[in-house]
Amino acid sequence: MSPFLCLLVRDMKLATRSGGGAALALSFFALVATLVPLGIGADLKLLARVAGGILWVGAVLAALLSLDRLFQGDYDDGSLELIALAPLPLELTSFAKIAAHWLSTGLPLTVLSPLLALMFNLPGDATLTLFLSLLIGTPAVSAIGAIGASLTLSLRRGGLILPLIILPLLSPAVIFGAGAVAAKMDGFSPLGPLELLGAFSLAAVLLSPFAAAASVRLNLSG
Amino acid sequence: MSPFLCLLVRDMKLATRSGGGAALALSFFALVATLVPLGIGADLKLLARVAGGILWVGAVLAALLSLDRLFQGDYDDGSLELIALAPLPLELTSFAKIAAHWLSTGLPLTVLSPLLALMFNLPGDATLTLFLSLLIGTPAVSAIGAIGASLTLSLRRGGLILPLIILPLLSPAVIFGAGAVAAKMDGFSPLGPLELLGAFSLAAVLLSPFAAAASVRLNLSG
Amino acid sequence: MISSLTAEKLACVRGERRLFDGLSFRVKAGQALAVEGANGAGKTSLLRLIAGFLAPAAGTLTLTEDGKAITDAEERGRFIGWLGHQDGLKPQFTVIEQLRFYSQLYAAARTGEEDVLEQVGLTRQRDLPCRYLSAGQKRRLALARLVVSNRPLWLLDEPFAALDAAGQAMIGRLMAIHCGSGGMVVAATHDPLGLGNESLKL
Amino acid sequence: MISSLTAEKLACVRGERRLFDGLSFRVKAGQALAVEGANGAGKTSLLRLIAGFLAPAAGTLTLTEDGKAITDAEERGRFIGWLGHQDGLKPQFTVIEQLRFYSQLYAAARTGEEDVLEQVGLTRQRDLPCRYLSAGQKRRLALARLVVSNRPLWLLDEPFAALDAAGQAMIGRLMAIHCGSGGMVVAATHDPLGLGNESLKL
Amino acid sequence: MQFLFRYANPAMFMRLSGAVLPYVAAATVIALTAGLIMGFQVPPDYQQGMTVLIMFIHVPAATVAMSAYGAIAVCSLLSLVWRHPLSDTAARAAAPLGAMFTALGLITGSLWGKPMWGTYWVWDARLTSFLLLLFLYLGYMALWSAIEDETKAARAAAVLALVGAVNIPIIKFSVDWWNTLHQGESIMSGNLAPVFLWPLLTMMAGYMLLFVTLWLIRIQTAIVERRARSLMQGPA
Ligand code: HEM
Ligand SMILES: Nc1ncnc2c1ncn2[C@@H]1O[C@H](COP(=O)(O)OP(=O)(O)OP(=O)(O)O)[C@@H](O)[C@H]1O
Ligand SMILES: Nc1ncnc2c1ncn2[C@@H]1O[C@H](COP(=O)(O)OP(=O)(O)OP(=O)(O)O)[C@@H](O)[C@H]1O
Ligand SMILES: [Mg+2]
Ligand SMILES: [Mg+2]
Repeated sequence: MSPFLCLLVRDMKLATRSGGGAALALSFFALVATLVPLGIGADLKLLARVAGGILWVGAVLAALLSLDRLFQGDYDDGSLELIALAPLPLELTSFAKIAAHWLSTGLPLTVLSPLLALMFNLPGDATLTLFLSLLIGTPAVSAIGAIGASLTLSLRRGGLILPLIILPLLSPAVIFGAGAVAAKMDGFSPLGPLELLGAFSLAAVLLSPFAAAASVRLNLSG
Repeated sequence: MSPFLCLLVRDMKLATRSGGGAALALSFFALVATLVPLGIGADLKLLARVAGGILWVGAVLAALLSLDRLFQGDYDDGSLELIALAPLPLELTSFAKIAAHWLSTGLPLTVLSPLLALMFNLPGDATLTLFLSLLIGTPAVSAIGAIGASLTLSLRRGGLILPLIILPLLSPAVIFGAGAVAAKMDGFSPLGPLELLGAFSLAAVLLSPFAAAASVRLNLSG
Repeated sequence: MISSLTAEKLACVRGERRLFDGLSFRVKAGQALAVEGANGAGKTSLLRLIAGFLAPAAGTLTLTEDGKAITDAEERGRFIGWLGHQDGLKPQFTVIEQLRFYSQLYAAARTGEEDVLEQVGLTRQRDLPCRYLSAGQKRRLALARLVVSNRPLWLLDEPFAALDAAGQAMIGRLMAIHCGSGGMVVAATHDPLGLGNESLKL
Repeated sequence: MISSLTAEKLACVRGERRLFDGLSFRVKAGQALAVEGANGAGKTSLLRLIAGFLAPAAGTLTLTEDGKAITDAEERGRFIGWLGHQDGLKPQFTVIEQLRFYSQLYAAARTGEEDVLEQVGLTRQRDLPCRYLSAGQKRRLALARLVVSNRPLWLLDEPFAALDAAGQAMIGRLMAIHCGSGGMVVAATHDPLGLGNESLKL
Repeated sequence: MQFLFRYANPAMFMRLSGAVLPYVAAATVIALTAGLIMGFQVPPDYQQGMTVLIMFIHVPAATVAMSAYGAIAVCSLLSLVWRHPLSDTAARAAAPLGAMFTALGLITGSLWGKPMWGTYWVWDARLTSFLLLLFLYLGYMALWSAIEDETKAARAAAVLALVGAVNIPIIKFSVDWWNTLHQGESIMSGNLAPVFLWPLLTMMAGYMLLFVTLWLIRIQTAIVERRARSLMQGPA
């Protein structure tokens, strides 16, 4: 196995093994999707109206939850130093970690979303749009999240400062993603917002490994 | 200073220092309250309808965010063993931690809520109800969250998943709290749900230190 | 005053493995006991047993206070000063804050934090946040905490780790003073304690 | 083949403090260097400088490979085997998984993981998750990882910590073998390395 | 660039800014006073009545709030590329000011919104992106204060500021695309009557000068504080 692949597989193993972030993120997503109807009441029309927005916000928050350990765990136990010395540029290391995070969190969240959409009484075609928008948009969440995670990796309470740093940066994803669902619900084509979402996501995935690598380097000089 | 007070003060210091608890939980709360309208659209009527539910869920999530480190930090760096040997029963230790968490998170969240309610276009009297329900209900969030946090210690080894444990335990708070706001909006008295919330909160605060202490003991025998 | 710690036929099981069995020993006031053994022999486990974090698979542990026998683990904990592998320091707190916290938490009568800092050679770092301490400095602060906690039975897990020669001499001195004033020490270590102590081979 | 590591007039500043200044030394292939000094003298900092985690405040570090001089820190990192204070082990992974991961990550030609486990005496723990390892066993696994990573320049921070007598003998043997086959060792330590090595006093 | 840096060391900065500061401060007072006097002589708007006066404190606050972020981004770039310590100090010093002006823009805007739109807040494109700007400021400041090692904090914050800067136009346009209610561009397009335009421009200049004055003072304070600290620690 190449160093890149080996890192990716290892991160996925860590995420999916007992106590890892993946299951936690999924159940958190489900938790949010269950709590919100409890809070706003059982009006099915109302629920369908808010479904796209709530599920998008829920997915972003759920992904965020496991993001703070993306680099922190390795930093705390000394693995990050060892990984930094491996024959793999830190940019690729960051990319492997982003990919592993998406595969173990973003993708499962996307797969779970139709089920939750059903609970929100979202029509079938809008559910498909939601699914597509999450599929396209969650990589951006992992990528931008990685920047935040690397900036806060030396902080004990990094998990707390992370949302403050990342959520404003992620707001376009929420706007485009939930916007696509809303457009579909209103009978318009969701293509416009989906394209914008795709562009945003692509740019995030391509650029953030560099920002993340820079800030990991910076933190190793502690 | 008595050991109890000294632990409480120390936990609050840790929470408020270096990018610590209160300010960040507050920003998270505000951010969630900003993202949701971005997701579900700008319809003021709709927003007022969902405000109680969204803000309650947002407050719970914001509190949850800082909760998972309630015991974990002390466990990881060996402080928990030292605290366990102090002349303070673990039940009181847990209670001090719950109190510190509420003072540094739940209370500030409650104080911020009217501002966010304003942005959701919630009417004044319903805003007051929201404020009261959070004041009464957030101690339960800290208390029940402490049980989850103490179990998170074994999450590393046992594979228990925090939100799944907490979901059934916290949903009554959300139902009663948001229910009180909804009642007020619909022109009914919010007293019924508020009383139930108060009873729930009291029970949670009185009982959860025992549960938390038990699971800390269990975890120290690792 | 604590007059002795007695272990009778202790056994410890971790996972599927029985680490030791039928272990008996006694430490009297003013004495030190070195626990020796290869890596993985169960030294740390024994200390955790004594501290009450682990329950023994068999056997009893008794602390004698003024002729009264204490067998409850939680109660025993009130007499124990703990120095584990981990130092229990918060990176955010300064050295002196950290020390004051523990002295208040343990409601220790003795409070000369500044003196103790001087004894362990950390006066200069008094106001430095713990995150900046070197490995040995952290260890020294943990030692200061142990002294300040003012407990009769010290449980030390590899006390010499990370310390330079001066630091090792210092901890030897601290242990000698502690024993001299009627305290007890049980230490898991790979190096001799140099206290004229007995030792227990696991 | 790496033939030498040369430091010229190195200076290191941490926070507002200048730890050392004008530090020059050279380690040749097959040699070991012990870095000594009191707690807080800057031993760990020097190792981090060599590994490229810290940038020197002044001075240069040069690695010579077949007469070619390597000064770039990132490039230097490709020749370094690191054994820090922390062991870099994940509690969830078993001993063998952990070792395999590092050998693949370092794309090391040498892959006899099982042999190396035997050398460090962890064959019995092969399938035990790392969380259950004792302090010394963790250290042994970190050593195994160092051997498996197959790098010419070893940087060791207090390599003897937590090891019993047999473990200390073992690491001495491993260092001797490493130097014997043309490797280099720089070790921060409070105990003598026993390799007929030179030493650097900070 | 080298030329610029020669003048951008802390000592030189202290001397230069010390010389300039009194004039900038005086200009600030003059512009703000003049702006206020001119503003109060404006006839009540046929639509808005006297609430139009809020414009003179609202619009410049919003403009300065956004410019301050631009200043931070530029300083961050300088700091990352040329590792210039003074630009770190400058960036850090600008953040609380920017956040303050953002808050001022939000508060005055929503006070204006009540008479104009009948509500303190609407989820409109411009308002929302402006609120997000406040969060960007808060995150930036939180990161600075969370990392205790100053050089580290500076570099981390610089990375964040640049990422945030990339995102600002995206935020602005994405919400534009989403929906809008707020006043469009009117100064540049010449839609504003001259009676309003002149006081507004004067106030704008006053706010800008105020920002510069406060910024200079904050940078100076930071430099002096750093010196005091290293004196206390003494030579090691
Ligand atoms: C909380 C509510 C509000 C916020 C956050 C806000 C924010 C902003 C922002 C960011 C600008 C841009 C400044 C620039 O481009 O330099 C601006 C300009 C402006 N705002 Fe507001 N605003 C709010 C409420 C209002 C209200 C209620 C009115 C009046 C109906 C208003 C009238 C204007 C005008 C006339 C401009 C100048 C536009 C131009 O010429 O470019 N704003 N505001
Ligand atoms: N960011 C910082 N600000 C101020 N001082 C620092 C900072 N980081 C480290 N130090 C100080 O630098 C010194 C060197 O630390 P280092 O870890 O290199 O020492 P060491 O020789 O390895 O000591 P030990 O034997 O205890 O491990 C210590 O005195 C430490 O307090
Ligand atoms: N849950 C578990 N399941 C299986 N084995 C375990 C478990 N927990 C601990 N062990 C084993 O118990 C043994 C004793 O560990 P302990 O930490 O007490 O050893 P130690 O004597 O302190 O060793 P060291 O000198 O390395 O610190 C080790 O061999 C360890 O692998
Ligand atoms: Mg041990
Ligand atoms: Mg060191």
